[in-house]
Amino acid sequence: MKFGVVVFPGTWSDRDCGWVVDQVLGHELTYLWHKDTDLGGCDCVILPGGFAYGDYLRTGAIARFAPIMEKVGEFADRGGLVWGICNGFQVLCEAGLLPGALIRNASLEFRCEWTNLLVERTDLPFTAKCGERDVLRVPIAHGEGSYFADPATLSRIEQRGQVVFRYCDADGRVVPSANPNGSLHNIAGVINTRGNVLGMMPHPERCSEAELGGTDGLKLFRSVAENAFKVLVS
Amino acid sequence: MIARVIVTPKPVVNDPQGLTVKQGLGALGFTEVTDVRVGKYIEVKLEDGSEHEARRRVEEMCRQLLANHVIEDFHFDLEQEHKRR
Amino acid sequence: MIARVIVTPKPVVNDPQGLTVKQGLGALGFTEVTDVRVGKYIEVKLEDGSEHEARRRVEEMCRQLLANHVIEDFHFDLEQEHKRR
Amino acid sequence: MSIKSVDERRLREVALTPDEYRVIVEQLKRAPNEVELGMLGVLWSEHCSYKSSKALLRRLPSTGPGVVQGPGENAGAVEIGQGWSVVFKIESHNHPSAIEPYQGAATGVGGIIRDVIAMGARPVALLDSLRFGPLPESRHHFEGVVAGVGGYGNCIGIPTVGGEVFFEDCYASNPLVNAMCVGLVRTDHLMRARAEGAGNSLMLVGADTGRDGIHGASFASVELDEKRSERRPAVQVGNPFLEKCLLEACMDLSHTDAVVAIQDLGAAGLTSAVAECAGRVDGAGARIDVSRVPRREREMTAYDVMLSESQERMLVVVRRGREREVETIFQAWDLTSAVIGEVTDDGQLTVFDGDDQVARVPVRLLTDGVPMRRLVGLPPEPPYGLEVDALPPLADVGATLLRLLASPNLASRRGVFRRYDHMVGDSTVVAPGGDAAVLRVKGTRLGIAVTTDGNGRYCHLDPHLGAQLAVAEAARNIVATGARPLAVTDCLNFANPDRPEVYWELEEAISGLAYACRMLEVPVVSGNVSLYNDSGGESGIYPTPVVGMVGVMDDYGKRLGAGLRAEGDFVLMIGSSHNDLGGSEYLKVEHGHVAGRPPGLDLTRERAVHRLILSAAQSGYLHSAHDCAEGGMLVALAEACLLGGLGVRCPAMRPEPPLRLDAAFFGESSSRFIVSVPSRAMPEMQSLARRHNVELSLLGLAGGDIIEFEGQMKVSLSDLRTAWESLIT
Ligand SMILES: Nc1ncnc2c1ncn2[C@@H]1O[C@H](COP(=O)(O)OP(=O)(O)O)[C@@H](O)[C@H]1O
Ligand SMILES: [Mg+2]
Repeated sequence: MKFGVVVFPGTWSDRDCGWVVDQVLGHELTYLWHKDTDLGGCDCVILPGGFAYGDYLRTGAIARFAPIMEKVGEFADRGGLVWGICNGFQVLCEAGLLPGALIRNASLEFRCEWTNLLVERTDLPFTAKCGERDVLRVPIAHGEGSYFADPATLSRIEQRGQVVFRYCDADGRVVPSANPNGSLHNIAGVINTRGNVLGMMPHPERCSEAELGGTDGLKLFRSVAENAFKVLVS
Repeated sequence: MIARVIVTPKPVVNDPQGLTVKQGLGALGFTEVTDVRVGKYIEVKLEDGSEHEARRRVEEMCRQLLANHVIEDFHFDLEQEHKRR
Repeated sequence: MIARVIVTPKPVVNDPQGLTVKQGLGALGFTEVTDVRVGKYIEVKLEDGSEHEARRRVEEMCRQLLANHVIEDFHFDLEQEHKRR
Repeated sequence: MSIKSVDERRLREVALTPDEYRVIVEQLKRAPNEVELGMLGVLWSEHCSYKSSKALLRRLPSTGPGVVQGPGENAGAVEIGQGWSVVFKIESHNHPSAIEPYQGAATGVGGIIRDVIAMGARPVALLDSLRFGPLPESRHHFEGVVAGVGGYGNCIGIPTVGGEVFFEDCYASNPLVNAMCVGLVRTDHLMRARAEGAGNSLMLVGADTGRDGIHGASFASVELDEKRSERRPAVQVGNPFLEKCLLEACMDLSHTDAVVAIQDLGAAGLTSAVAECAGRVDGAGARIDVSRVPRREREMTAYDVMLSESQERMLVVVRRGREREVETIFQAWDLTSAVIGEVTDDGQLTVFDGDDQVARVPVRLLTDGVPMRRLVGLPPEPPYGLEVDALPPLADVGATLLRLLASPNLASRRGVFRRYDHMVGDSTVVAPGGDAAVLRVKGTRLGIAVTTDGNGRYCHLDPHLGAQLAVAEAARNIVATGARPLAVTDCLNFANPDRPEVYWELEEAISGLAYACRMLEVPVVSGNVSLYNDSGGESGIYPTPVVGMVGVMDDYGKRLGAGLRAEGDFVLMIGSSHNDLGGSEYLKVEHGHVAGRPPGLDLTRERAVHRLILSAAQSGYLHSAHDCAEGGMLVALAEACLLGGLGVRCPAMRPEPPLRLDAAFFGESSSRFIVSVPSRAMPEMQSLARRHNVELSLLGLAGGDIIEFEGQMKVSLSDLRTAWESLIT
């Protein structure tokens, strides 16, 4: 299994994701430079966290036009696994690979803290190692992570089960007090209809080792590493 | 040529910033304020050319980059030479 | 009454956002763009009243809250009723 | 040439005194031209030259076994083992933050990061030490500064893992914003910003140059006056995105041998960067051409370019002929780079604007020519004393605790540090919220602990002792995590030293720092001085030396947190309590006084306590450790409970006379820790304490969800938490 981690100018979770892939999971890793025009034969592309192009204007707005993104789009169209984390999620929404948009946190503040995520889909290559309605402890770190979609889109993605993670309390209850940013329906992560492009605001790479306070994020990395074939053969 | 682009959050989108500004103004005693929306103002200077063409190009810039149609509306003015209002 | 306030970085002040957007537009092929400045657009709705008074109040709002006069300039229009340009 | 030939107003503008001007004329054997005058003005400013404090700073110990770079470079460096060194420095950005809190704080963070990059190190952590006037009046400043620190640090992707926030009247017009950056480098890759090798090229990289902050450095050295607004353009807007690219490009650069040195551009911009780089090499000079400097604005003069303080720029000394390689690296990050001159061996800084020579000044005159100022210190009237015996007895322990926890100086800082990305880098193994933060050094078991500390109130009451207490407190925070204190960086924030009582405070504080650093064997490897913090005609700030400290542990698996961990653990107090109510938060909050003598400090005992904690941590006897600081024992205990989510049940506190009950609960005696110990380790812990000759007393047993001292107080954790989190809006 080979992971490709995209590096835009201003990306900073690249090394953290790389560290988990390479040092914790022991899988093959390649960094994909934003100016590159091929994906180096990787099986899963990670768009990591950061402030690509400073997140100026809007998060992800400029990054989506980077040369590498054209290849990421083609790869996604062929069914390849694309995983946007934090800024990566924002880029995927801007690029139209995922529905909706991420707007300023309701608090208007950047938030870096632990959250609980209710896992609503376990039939995906990204979540296959999670149990039904698992609650994962995963940190967030963003100022613009409030998920928005217009009412029609929102009800469509809900109907189709495209919401993969929702902010919840420690007992798995999806309540307003567990929502750190004002996301509609407490949405923390969504998948495309085909099931191969995932975007999520929380940072699983920050909780993939016990010394960092938790290992729930590793479940997602493991899921991908061991289940990628499911999508590729579909 | 100068384009003055205004990008505003769509009415259906929450505008926490607008709300906060409104509260801030209220706290300062500006109680006559009934609503505030906060958007972006983008001033784009262009090499001179036909206005028609410029309009087409700026429209394109807005669609592609300056505004996100999921959450934002935009409109703009063009002016031949730079003079501040 | 509606005030449309535009807040821009002062001309001498560094505008990293404008710079980056300019480069972004350039990369998209909008090479005719010679400069970009990014500011804020704030729409303030007010209870109706005299235009003169409203002007004075909005000016005051800008000074006190809406613009940071250390690094920003502002100007605004007033309109009696809300109609979009 | 007489002094009359130069307009006095012009001299004031460049912040030079007539005497200093005379020295310049003598040394140059001619009158300086405009550009030269501007260059000398900024470099001879207090901010750049340390002309009022340099003599005193020599008292600080700066060498020690691990020190690989002491003061004099962009940042200090200390070896931590396995080929790694930690590089760090603290710096103030008080004046800019007073004017524009967000951008002032943001560019302060940006500036200190570049100091660490210049050493070839990768920045891995930021800390911010902040002081404001009281809330709610200072909320605007407080919010703006916190947003600015986060705005820069979050965007550039360096975790902000620690700091402090204090509110006190004396900072109302003079908020303090000190930022510290910590980096890691392989010791054999450590760089020094020395302009070696005549003929080597000088390249300017990063942002274009605008008219930003011209005379910012001299501005930082004068009292903020009523005419602030006239100087407002001195505020700069930071571009953390550009600095992130600059950072990565410099990291790429430090892996090639095309580069001799990297120097950041900070205060006094190009003038200072070139002069400092050349000044570090005997006989070196430089020739630069300002027409080759990429500009952001049109019609900039040589004067503007030499004095511009535009952010996010670096000067790179490149081996002759290797310029292309450097350019290529910067191009990859879409950054401009330009060859602007070369290193010479004539000891002169010569500036051209195209073909015209516009300045030529000996490098030594710029960097070392300023006459040191000899100021006099006179002790002020001693602050009025405290009659401890006259204080009314403690009425309601629980209610007092709740008020203290809710007071702005003791309330939880979660509302601050959750606005900072403190996790990026996947290295933060002890997060902010307790004492020091701990970062692991990836690829090893090494952990580094980092903290900033300083109590202006103590220093106001007794600067010598107060400064010692700052060092001791920082060391305690390091030790509480299980790390050994390694070295210090200090930021000296003072009022106008031309006032004899302020200069006296400065002298006393520096002596106190020096003494404590010697006693605790923590050399001072870098630092910064910020004077003239007294705008608005008030008496100015309390003397506020801030101590940034770094510690190391060999195995971060043995790190300790501050929070209680297990039900049934013994909760112990290490060290002994005295009637130390002087300068305490209790005295201020409950009795409205800032008075008395700060807590006594015996550094030999302090060391013994550290050794005990470290050896207990090493042996695995401890489940948690937290030092007692502001608010005293009961506040520390409450924090340990709240951080761990566990209560504690204690027998009544019956202090032995003459120890008072209020002092036992809320006194701020030094050299104390609250630790929790699993019952099986108690016998070992007790014998260890005896061996180190340190007092150990049992406070109670961990468990439940209340804090109780039998018959004296009983408060639920949830009530305590509500009070403690009062600052979170
Ligand atoms: N400005 C700040 N930025 C980041 N962290 C902070 C800040 N202020 C306080 N903290 C963190 O909050 C915790 C408590 O701070 P403080 O009460 O000053 O600790 P101590 O008394 O142990 O020095 C520490 O972990 C500290 O690093
Ligand atoms: Mg502490």
